[in-house]
Amino acid sequence: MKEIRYIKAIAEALREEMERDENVFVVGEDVGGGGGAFGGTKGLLETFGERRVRDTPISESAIVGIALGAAVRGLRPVAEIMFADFLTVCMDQIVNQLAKTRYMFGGLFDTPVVIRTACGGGLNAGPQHSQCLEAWFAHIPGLKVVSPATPYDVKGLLKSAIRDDNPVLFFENKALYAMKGEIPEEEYLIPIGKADVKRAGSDVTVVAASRMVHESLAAAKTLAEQGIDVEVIDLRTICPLDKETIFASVEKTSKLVVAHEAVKPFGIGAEIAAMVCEEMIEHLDGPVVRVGAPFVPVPFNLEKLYLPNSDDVAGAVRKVMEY
Amino acid sequence: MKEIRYIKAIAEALREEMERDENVFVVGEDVGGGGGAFGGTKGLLETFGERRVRDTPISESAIVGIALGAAVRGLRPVAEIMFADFLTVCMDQIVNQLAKTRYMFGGLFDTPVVIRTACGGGLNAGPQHSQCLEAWFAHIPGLKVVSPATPYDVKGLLKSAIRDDNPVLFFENKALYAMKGEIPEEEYLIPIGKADVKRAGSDVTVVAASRMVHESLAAAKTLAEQGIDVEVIDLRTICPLDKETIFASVEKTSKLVVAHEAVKPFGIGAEIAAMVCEEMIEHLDGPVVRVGAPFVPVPFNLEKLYLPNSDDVAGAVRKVMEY
Amino acid sequence: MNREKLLELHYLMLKVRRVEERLVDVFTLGKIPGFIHVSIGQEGVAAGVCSCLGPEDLIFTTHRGHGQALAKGIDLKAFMAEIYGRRDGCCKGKSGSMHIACKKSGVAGSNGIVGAGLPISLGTAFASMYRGDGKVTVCFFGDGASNQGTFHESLNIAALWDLPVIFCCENNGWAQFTSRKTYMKIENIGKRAEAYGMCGVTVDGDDVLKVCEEAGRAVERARTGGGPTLLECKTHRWLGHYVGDAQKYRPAVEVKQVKEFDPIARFEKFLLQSNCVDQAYLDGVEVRIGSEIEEAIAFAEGSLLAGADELFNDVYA
Amino acid sequence: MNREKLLELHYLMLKVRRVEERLVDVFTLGKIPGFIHVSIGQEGVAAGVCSCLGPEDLIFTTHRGHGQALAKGIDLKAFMAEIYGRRDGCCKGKSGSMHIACKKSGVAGSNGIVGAGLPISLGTAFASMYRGDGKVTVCFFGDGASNQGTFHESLNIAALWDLPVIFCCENNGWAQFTSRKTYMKIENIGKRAEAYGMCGVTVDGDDVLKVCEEAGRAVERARTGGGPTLLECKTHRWLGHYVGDAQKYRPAVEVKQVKEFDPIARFEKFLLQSNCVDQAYLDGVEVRIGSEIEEAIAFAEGSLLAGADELFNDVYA
Ligand SMILES: Cc1ncc(C[n+]2csc(CCOP(=O)(O)OP(=O)(O)O)c2C)c(N)n1
Ligand SMILES: Cc1ncc(C[n+]2csc(CCOP(=O)(O)OP(=O)(O)O)c2C)c(N)n1
Ligand SMILES: [Mg+2]
Ligand SMILES: [Mg+2]
Repeated sequence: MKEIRYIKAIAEALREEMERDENVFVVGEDVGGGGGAFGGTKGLLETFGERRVRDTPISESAIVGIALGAAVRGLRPVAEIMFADFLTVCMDQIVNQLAKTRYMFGGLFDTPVVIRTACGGGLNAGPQHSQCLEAWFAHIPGLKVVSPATPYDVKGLLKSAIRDDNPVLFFENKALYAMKGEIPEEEYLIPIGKADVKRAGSDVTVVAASRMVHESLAAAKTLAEQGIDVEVIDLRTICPLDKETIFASVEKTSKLVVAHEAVKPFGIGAEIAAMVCEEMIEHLDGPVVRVGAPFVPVPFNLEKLYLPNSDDVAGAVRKVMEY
Repeated sequence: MKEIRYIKAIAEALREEMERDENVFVVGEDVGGGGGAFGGTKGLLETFGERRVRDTPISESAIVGIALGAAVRGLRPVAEIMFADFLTVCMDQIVNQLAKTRYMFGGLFDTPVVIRTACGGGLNAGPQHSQCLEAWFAHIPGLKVVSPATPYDVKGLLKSAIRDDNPVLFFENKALYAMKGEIPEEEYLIPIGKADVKRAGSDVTVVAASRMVHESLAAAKTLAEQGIDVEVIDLRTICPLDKETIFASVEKTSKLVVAHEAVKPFGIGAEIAAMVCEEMIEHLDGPVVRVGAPFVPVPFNLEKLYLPNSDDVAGAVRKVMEY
Repeated sequence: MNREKLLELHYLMLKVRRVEERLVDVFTLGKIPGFIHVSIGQEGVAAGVCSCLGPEDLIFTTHRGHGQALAKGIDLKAFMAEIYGRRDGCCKGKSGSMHIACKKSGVAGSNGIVGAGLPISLGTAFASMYRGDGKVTVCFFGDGASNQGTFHESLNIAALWDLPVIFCCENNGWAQFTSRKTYMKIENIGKRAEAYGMCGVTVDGDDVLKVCEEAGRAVERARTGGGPTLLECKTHRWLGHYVGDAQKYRPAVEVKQVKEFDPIARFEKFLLQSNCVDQAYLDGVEVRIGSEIEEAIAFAEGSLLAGADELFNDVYA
Repeated sequence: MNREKLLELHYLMLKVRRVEERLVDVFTLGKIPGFIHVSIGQEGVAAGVCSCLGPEDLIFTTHRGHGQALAKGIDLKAFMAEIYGRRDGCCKGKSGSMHIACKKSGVAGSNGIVGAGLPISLGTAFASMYRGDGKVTVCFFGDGASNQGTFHESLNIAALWDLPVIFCCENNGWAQFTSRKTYMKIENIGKRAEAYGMCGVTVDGDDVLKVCEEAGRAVERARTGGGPTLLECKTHRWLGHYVGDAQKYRPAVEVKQVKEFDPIARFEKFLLQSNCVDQAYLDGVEVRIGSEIEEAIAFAEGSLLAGADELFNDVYA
């Protein structure tokens, strides 16, 4: 094992996959000499050259188009869209082109494209550089949506994403880039579509994604001292959702809290709550409480107040326990 | 009262508001000489001239930008984006600019912009001309999302949308354009944010939007013959949701079905189900069943199989009744 | 140009014309779901450009893309079955008129979103460069599409990276119900190439020989590492935006006059006058194409509709 | 140009420089949340252009927009408090450095999305035309932004509608960590105007007099119904993309050399040599600006942080 930062784990995954498969290349703004806005592609240009590490103009629609066209020809592009907020300038290419190419052409083409992007708050970067928009993409058939919470997960999932023949929206979290964690020296993969029980518990299930996994683990720790035994499930993949793991846990605990950083209304928590209420309400004892950001744009100066945290998770857990 | 088609009701609303307020203008592709792709702006150019009826190039980002900039200066633009699928090419202008202008600038500007667009299937128009993407916009603070189901509603709501000082995404439904319905001769408004009980009933609540309101009413008719008394709530507005009306109905019936045309996962039905399960699960007797399209792109040739219909609603109602 | 090539150009144009005329018929009879856009009057562009490409080269087509796909050599039966939405269609019936693709003939995809093909064409061209395999990509689009942001982003990158791609603008003077002066101030879209340091050409798109000549140069340039070309072909849309559009917004005199530009009539006159062919030959081609089409229609109409089993296929790998 | 105007230009440039130098200080001390982008070295553009505008005219600024807002006359205290994220900021502290707006001084909004201001500027300009009120809009953007699709869509429509808008490209040769040859083949962005039938000009942005002259012409053109202008001002980014960026990607020699283009030093030399001012005058301006800034910083630091009561304000009307 070795200790490594989340952002470094990304760079390692990219390097390993580029070494393994000549068809893998990276494309995006500042991915070359700049090494990526956050350092995810650091060192790749030096090793792999301009052929496989492509700096682009500020033209996000074109970046996604390049990735899709190259994938149709059998390459395996990893595109970087600097901030998840900027996905808004290339939604057509993602949603109407990339996501639908396989289906609308009757399965003619594989579309192994990964779009890496940085979501979330924590840098006081304001309303146009802090959003969590994963729910949008999970609503679009043809896309997979991945959202890793730890250095170990981000490396293993990114490698799997690159090997997947479907488009994968890969949501990294800015607040986690500097986080350190252990990973094996040897190669490993983590399957897309499987959630991970990050803490086993028997009283209440907390399903969380990305940064909120850590907030939920912190809340679980506090609550343990108060005699509440929380099971924390890290979704890892938002689409397809791992129903099996979630349902098994709720069968056990009968209590459910869902936690994400995006605004609560119409977020991913709604789908998880609805799924449980639709398919296994008889196992539920009490309400499903959702933790998410308030329904306002991310304020530059009030980010601390805005971001959901471990206190919010603990509060939600207490609420379902008191029912 | 007079009988009028849905599309004609739209044209009437636009005409009345343009007559009432010199600041109202329409802008979009083919809105002038063409009268709009579906006829919503028919005749406006002849009456109001090029100053207030602005044909644009195929540049959707610019269309939304024009609307926002004009609104900041006190005008009241009504922009037309031909198909809701094309909102993907102007998401940044809608989500990062229009929706956030008020908040991020500390309330400096009003942003009275209406974006009219046509959603839904029914024309075999295929995967890039048939989507229902309302859930995306309901996830974005700062926007209102309206989705009228009848000629009466579409006229009254469009007039209210134009008078609203917030951005309103106004989702018309292609399959309803030709539908006829009664409206008063005199002027009327319908408030944004209020749902409408389209059929009172005591056994089960069906919350539906847009075209699915009619499918739900048809299902209710069939079910009535079988002794099941369905209450059909037309959401009318998707954001802000009218909790009060929904909750009151569920308190009465204890049974809930939600129906929309968009794909089921991460759709608006998830939010409604989650809201009920979060805030009033003690009133629920059985699962909340959602009716929505299957999780696939809208297939050109299999649209009939794809589109949710009254049988699906009836099936869902039976399911919750059997619990 | 050798005789064989001349005859190919003629055959391709006529085939496109006759296929689309029949499509108008059967669509009007209600046999085809959805809506279709035909390119009648614009055949010179598709034929002239695609005749310069090999089967390994790729094209991206538009909502008005029947002619482009046919000229690139898509199988007529599979094409027809696709437009009918049948199982034997080249995309299993799921794409319809607006989203046709075919791997074998190099039709990399038609698009219902105006301007959306251009960014994707960068990617296939980039793959050619990545692999050094010499394949050329042509991306067709309309004059209206040249005002979308994607046009700008794509041309800039193609020029910057010297990509083997040709952006072929089929300028028919109309974007749906709106004519040029409503959407653009300048006359020639070809001129826009200069903004990117790219080669730009404007040509009479109803003169198939001219189109072929300029397309040939552009393909040669792309194939030999000389970079991209913006090739504007000025042509005329004879009919409405979609089949059924009564064109009330369009001056009646224009609707009449456009037929004078008929690329096929012009070319047949040339073929006859230059003694390249005689009338009997032309009549023979008509017959041949006619029977190809009827065969394809019979094939399409005989092909099964897809069923529920297909609904969930091909969403994910 | 009269003396008053010359002194105004000098004052504006120096004020922008000194404000941003101080911002770098206080940011480095950790007093400002988020990140900030400064325009040190580029002051000639903001000053030259904004000095041609009246308070009723509007500007859209960029992520690197402090100078533009200041030159347009935004109140320094409210500006400073905003960057500090305080209640007395011009946007109640919610916008920060990247999203500043001020109604009174005509700052219609800064933008964190590259290229996103251009479409919005069409709207304010359209409103001027709609009302016939003669207000001119200037939209600032960077060289990198000129490769976004919005640039293309916006310039096309502005030209088409003869809108009273000026697109001012602050070309500092860099887009974040990437230099021109990585994102564009041509030399002059001003040339792109031709693709729209618009007037395009390229000027030395470090020569404030030249900027002022060309901006003046463009404003006059817009004001009198002559339509839009693309005004490219070539300038230099002295520091990193954001404060704290070590610029490892940039040749050290370039980092050194850019200071030779200093628009302020150049202009001061001109003012002295033409006997327009003496050194004592310049020293006096320094003092005056210095105290304005310290006052503003004291104001900002004395202003309260917003609290939970503000979180839900101004989402909806
Ligand atoms: C992004 C987008 N906007 C609008 C449309 C609707 N639309 C379809 S075709 C068309 C006109 C296209 O004009 P042009 O590019 O000149 O092609 P033509 O139809 O003349 O072949 C429009 C506006 C669309 N499909 N996609
Ligand atoms: C759509 C979008 N893509 C990328 C970014 C990240 N970004 C912020 S500034 C910048 C460089 C902009 O370059 P330029 O337009 O030349 O302005 P400058 O920073 O040089 O003033 C980039 C890539 C962004 N904010 N928005
Ligand atoms: Mg056209
Ligand atoms: Mg720059």
